[in-house]
Amino acid sequence: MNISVKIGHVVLANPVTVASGTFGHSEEMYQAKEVRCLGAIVPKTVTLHAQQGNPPRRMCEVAAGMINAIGIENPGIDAFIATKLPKLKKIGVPLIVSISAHSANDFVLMAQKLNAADGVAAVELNLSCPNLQKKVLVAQDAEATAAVVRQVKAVTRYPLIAKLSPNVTSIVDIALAAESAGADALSMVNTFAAMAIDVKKRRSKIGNFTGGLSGPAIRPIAVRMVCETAARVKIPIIGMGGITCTNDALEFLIAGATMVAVGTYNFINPRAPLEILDGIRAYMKENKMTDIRELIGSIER
Amino acid sequence: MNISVKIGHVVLANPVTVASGTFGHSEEMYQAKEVRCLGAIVPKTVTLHAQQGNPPRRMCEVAAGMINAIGIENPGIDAFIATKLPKLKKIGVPLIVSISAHSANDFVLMAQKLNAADGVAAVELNLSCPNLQKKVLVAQDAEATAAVVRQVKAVTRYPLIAKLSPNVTSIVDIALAAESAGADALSMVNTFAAMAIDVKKRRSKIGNFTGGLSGPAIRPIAVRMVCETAARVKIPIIGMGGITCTNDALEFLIAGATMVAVGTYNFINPRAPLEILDGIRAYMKENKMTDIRELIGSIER
Amino acid sequence: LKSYPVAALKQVSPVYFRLAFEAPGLARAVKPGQFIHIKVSDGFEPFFRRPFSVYRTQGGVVEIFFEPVGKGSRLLTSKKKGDTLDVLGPLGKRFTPPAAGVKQIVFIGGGIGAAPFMLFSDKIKSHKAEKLLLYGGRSKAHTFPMTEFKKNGVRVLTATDDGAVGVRGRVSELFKEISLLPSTMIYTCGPRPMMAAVQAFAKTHDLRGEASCEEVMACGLGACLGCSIPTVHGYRTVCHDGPVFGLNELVF
Amino acid sequence: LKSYPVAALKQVSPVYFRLAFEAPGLARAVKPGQFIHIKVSDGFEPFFRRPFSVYRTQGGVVEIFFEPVGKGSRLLTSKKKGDTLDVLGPLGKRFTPPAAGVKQIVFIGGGIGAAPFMLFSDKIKSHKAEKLLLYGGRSKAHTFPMTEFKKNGVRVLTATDDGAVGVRGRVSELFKEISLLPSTMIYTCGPRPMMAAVQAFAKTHDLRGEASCEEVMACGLGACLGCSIPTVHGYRTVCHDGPVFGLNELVF
Ligand SMILES: Cc1cc2nc3c(=O)[nH]c(=O)nc-3n(C[C@H](O)[C@H](O)[C@H](O)COP(=O)(O)OP(=O)(O)OC[C@H]3O[C@@H](n4cnc5c(N)ncnc54)[C@H](O)[C@@H]3O)c2cc1C
Ligand SMILES: Cc1cc2nc3c(=O)[nH]c(=O)nc-3n(C[C@H](O)[C@H](O)[C@H](O)COP(=O)(O)OP(=O)(O)OC[C@H]3O[C@@H](n4cnc5c(N)ncnc54)[C@H](O)[C@@H]3O)c2cc1C
Ligand SMILES: Cc1cc2nc3c(=O)[nH]c(=O)nc-3n(C[C@H](O)[C@H](O)[C@H](O)COP(=O)(O)O)c2cc1C
Ligand SMILES: Cc1cc2nc3c(=O)[nH]c(=O)nc-3n(C[C@H](O)[C@H](O)[C@H](O)COP(=O)(O)O)c2cc1C
Ligand code: FES
Ligand code: FES
Repeated sequence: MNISVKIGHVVLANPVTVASGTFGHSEEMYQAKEVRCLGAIVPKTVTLHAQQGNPPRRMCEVAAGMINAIGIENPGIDAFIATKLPKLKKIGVPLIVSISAHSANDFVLMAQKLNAADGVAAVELNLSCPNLQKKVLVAQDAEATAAVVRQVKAVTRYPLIAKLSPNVTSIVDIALAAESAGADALSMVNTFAAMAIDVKKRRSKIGNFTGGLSGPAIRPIAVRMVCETAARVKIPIIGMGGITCTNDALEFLIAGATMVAVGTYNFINPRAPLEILDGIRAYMKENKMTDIRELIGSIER
Repeated sequence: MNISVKIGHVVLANPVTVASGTFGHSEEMYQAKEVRCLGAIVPKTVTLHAQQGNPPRRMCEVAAGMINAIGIENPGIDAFIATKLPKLKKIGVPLIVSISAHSANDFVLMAQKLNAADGVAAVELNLSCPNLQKKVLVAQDAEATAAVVRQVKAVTRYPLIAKLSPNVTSIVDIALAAESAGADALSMVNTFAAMAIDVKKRRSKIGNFTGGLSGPAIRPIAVRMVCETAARVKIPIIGMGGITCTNDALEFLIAGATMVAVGTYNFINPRAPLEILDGIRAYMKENKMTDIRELIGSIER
Repeated sequence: LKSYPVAALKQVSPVYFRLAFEAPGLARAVKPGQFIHIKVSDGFEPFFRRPFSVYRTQGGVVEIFFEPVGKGSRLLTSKKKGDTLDVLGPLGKRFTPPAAGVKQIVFIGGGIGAAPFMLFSDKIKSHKAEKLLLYGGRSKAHTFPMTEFKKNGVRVLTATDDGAVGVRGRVSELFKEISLLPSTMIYTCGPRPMMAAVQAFAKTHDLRGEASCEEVMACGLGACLGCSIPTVHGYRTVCHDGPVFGLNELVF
Repeated sequence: LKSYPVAALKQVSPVYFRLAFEAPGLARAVKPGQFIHIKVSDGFEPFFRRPFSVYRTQGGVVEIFFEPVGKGSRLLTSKKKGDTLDVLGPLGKRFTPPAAGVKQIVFIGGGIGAAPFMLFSDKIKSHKAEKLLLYGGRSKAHTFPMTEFKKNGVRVLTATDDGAVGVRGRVSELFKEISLLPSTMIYTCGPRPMMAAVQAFAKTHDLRGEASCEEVMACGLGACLGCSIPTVHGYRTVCHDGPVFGLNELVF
């Protein structure tokens, strides 16, 4: 059974990965040999300079999901490369490094730093970052998305993944812009801008006022976006949004995603990615499929 | 305690209503005297001509919500006015008539027919309808929204409510367009474009392929949209999206909605609107509020 | 929309359960073929209510007969005496009572589809017609406990897929076992392919009949228009226009 | 991430429960102050796991001591022998064991916050220091059953808001009852206002101490960075950098 997939020129052993910001490689939970079973891992987004993140409360539970406003707490790209990357490299699983910045220039700078580093399989652009010229995020503007992708693509030596925001009128337009600017793949989707209110205190439950909704609640919207986009782009899609089990992952693959990423549900079942990997194999066997490409995009349209 | 609210020049006794397409005035469940307790009721959207609706399956359950693609099954405005309106009028509760059309002209035609009818308190424009010039819905385009609102406003004798779609990059932009075109109020939000896949059959669970997500799953996004919009427009907002209980309704009111509408949850608890009305009164009493305006938009920003 | 105290839950076969609850008003009001809409959990899992036919009423007690097939129906198997059950109903259109001139009544039920015929046969005990139940089940485990039907004067013919009980094969195997009368009235409930076969059979023999349909339901009240199925008159809601339809109205 | 069989659930006061489950590996591994992360429901209601301190280990049995305050903890009160419990852990940073030279150990606990001190006092039974527990509860119902602490050689002083047990008032009323020593080590766990008072008290008297914090948790593993609280070093995760922090590190 062939379940390997390609992102740009990189071949990954299987289509299961994790969503940025949701995967803790905690020794208590995982042994390196288990993490190595995944197709790739994606650590939390890194920015040019260290960020301390947003004030608490940084998250709350909602129906079938959560809202978070972590604020990309991270040590900055230099510290990441110096101290985190070596440890991640040692696991021996392909590593997709997620980066974000406040300008195309900073994105380019970070991509160059990663060029000089070792042990990176691909770079993911977290485009849910402010767009200095406009009031919307980069990922909410086709031109801004294309500009960042084009400039990073010009310098990076890695396959480039553009991570899209679902907070848009037409995600297909943004996806097409990223594709034509040279993105090798798309990650879809990031969180939905959302909030929850403490009615006793009459204030937001989130320190940052608003946050991002993730988890099973958003899956039907994410699947629709992936399905719509897969029909229009040629590059592979890493599908995510509320995946908790094999069935959920299959929805994305059938809708047209080439890979699937478990996000929020890692917090509830850290073994979900491994269970899903087994589950996909079992489903293919049961349905007499020998190549994952028979599954990808197999929805009856 | 004053809990009456105003939509245009119409005063409604309280801020609780129901969302279009979700309220059955079934004699088994309700007595007219109970329905009369609500601030208003909103029957299912009516179109110019009768529509038979979409092929089954028209809906499915998902985590904390449902997907529907009913396809605005309705008898057409003439039959509505002739046979349904008289019965609805008899209940004695303010009636908000929801209309939709494929062109601004048809919207105007329907508004004129309603002008000639009796027993209408306000008109709601369901703008989640195809926009003939473009590939997006009217509600996804600020100009198209403004155009429809402006033309209907020019003819209608009722307060005009624009019902917005959440499938947009910036709902504030659409809201501002509707407001400046003369809308007296906004209904926010309609359903999120979504889908669910039957992985055994590898096909959509919905006959229409995609449908609209509603229910508690979407509430955090809907509350955020209402909160954002309420800070920017002067006209009242009817907030909806996943309201199931008093607490949920309070979130919308505190975020800035002037009224709240129960949608999907009518299907699970048909008494939810009445319970919420009682609950709002109790909350205000507990918090020593004497006017609903102390509650509306009371969030600490 | 009422809360009723659960009276008893009983497993009556390897796959079937009976759940009884005290609901005198409902017991009085419900007609054969109508259903109730139950909120099976306290939260959103599952999200919709679940529809069940009324199986029987005895005094003020209402009973449903069910098979746990998924999340919702499985939750019902953990109900116990003293719990409460949040119920909407009775809902939907009833089976039309057989006219006085009907000489033969044939119930045709597949699996759990026989449930509404118990209440129906209770209510027409005094009707003089010959009464038959053609019953199809997947296996022995999926056959109804039939003594109660027999007590109601209903002759039961059974077919199972594996032949473990009655004739081997589909319920349609049983059609040839009955001698039809011109006034024969058919009532059927079960899987769609079975009802399609019954429709064809009735057409061939020019018999009148009614069929009770199933569809996933949200409101159960005719409000959402989500449970529509195609009929010769266009789309009709199972919950409000049905679940009982004229056999000829259905489009398979 | 393991499934453990539930051994027993016991209600030990009007508001407190003890839940025991068989988890020999966990029982061996867990250190005082560490917690476990429990999936309380099979579905998404509630969505997150729930963190609980380990109260005690006896042989291969691990116990938590809890108060049902919401949806998640209430679900735990319906667990019974034979059920399984889906548990992550042990997680987080332990209380630092008191150095040999410490002559007095003062546990200061508010409400359910006393739970981790039971395991702690079990583990340092042989330590020669004087041991005290200053305990604050809302009412009689909210006081711990103290005999087990006493068996561990811990002198217990109690304050309740209504004075029903011990002194009337906050736990800080008890500060004046103790004669401090220069080597006194303080360990505290409870509501934030209480811990703020303890921090101030320790500062005044120049005492060392540690505090165990609570925050809503998602992963419990340091992965999501969602449970961060402000400390003098910046934001730190309660689940991974804590829950035990140096008393002086906390910013109230
Ligand atoms: C009018 C009416 C009367 C009914 N009477 C009875 C009865 O007396 N006894 C009984 O056991 N069942 C009855 N049913 C069926 C019962 O409602 C379903 O079995 C139940 O809703 C399944 O819920 P679940 O959560 O257990 O299964 P799910 O997890 O929701 O689904 C399990 C499987 O059942 C299918 N399914 C779910 N709901 C329905 C439905 N409404 N119709 C057809 N297939 C469905 C699903 O597609 C899936 O394959 C009736 C249905 C209707 C519409
Ligand atoms: C490290 C740690 C150890 C703990 N040890 C114990 C213990 O031994 N025994 C025990 O009974 N409880 C303990 N708790 C608290 C326990 O986790 C919460 O009471 C529980 O998660 C509440 O869940 P719920 O679904 O019942 O309540 P919810 O419905 O989630 O909330 C009810 C109320 O409790 C508040 N709340 C919820 N979670 C927390 C939390 N983590 N911290 C503070 N307030 C919260 C909510 O804001 C709300 O006001 C511990 C918490 C932490 C972080
Ligand atoms: C706590 C948390 C932190 C996240 N941090 C990041 C991040 O740093 N970078 C990023 O691109 N996405 C981040 N995300 C978004 C996820 O990667 C994912 O796109 C989203 O949560 C949807 O998937 P899910 O529903 O499976 O979680 C974060 C999500 C959560 C819940
Ligand atoms: C079955 C169904 C039918 C609906 N029909 C309409 C409609 O005809 N017109 C309309 O404007 N909105 C319609 N809606 C959208 C609701 O009015 C409401 O905006 C949306 O469902 C969000 O609220 P909720 O989450 O409380 O349901 C429908 C929703 C559902 C679930
Ligand atoms: S279930 Fe709503 S119309 Fe039938
Ligand atoms: S709960 Fe995730 S970092 Fe603490």
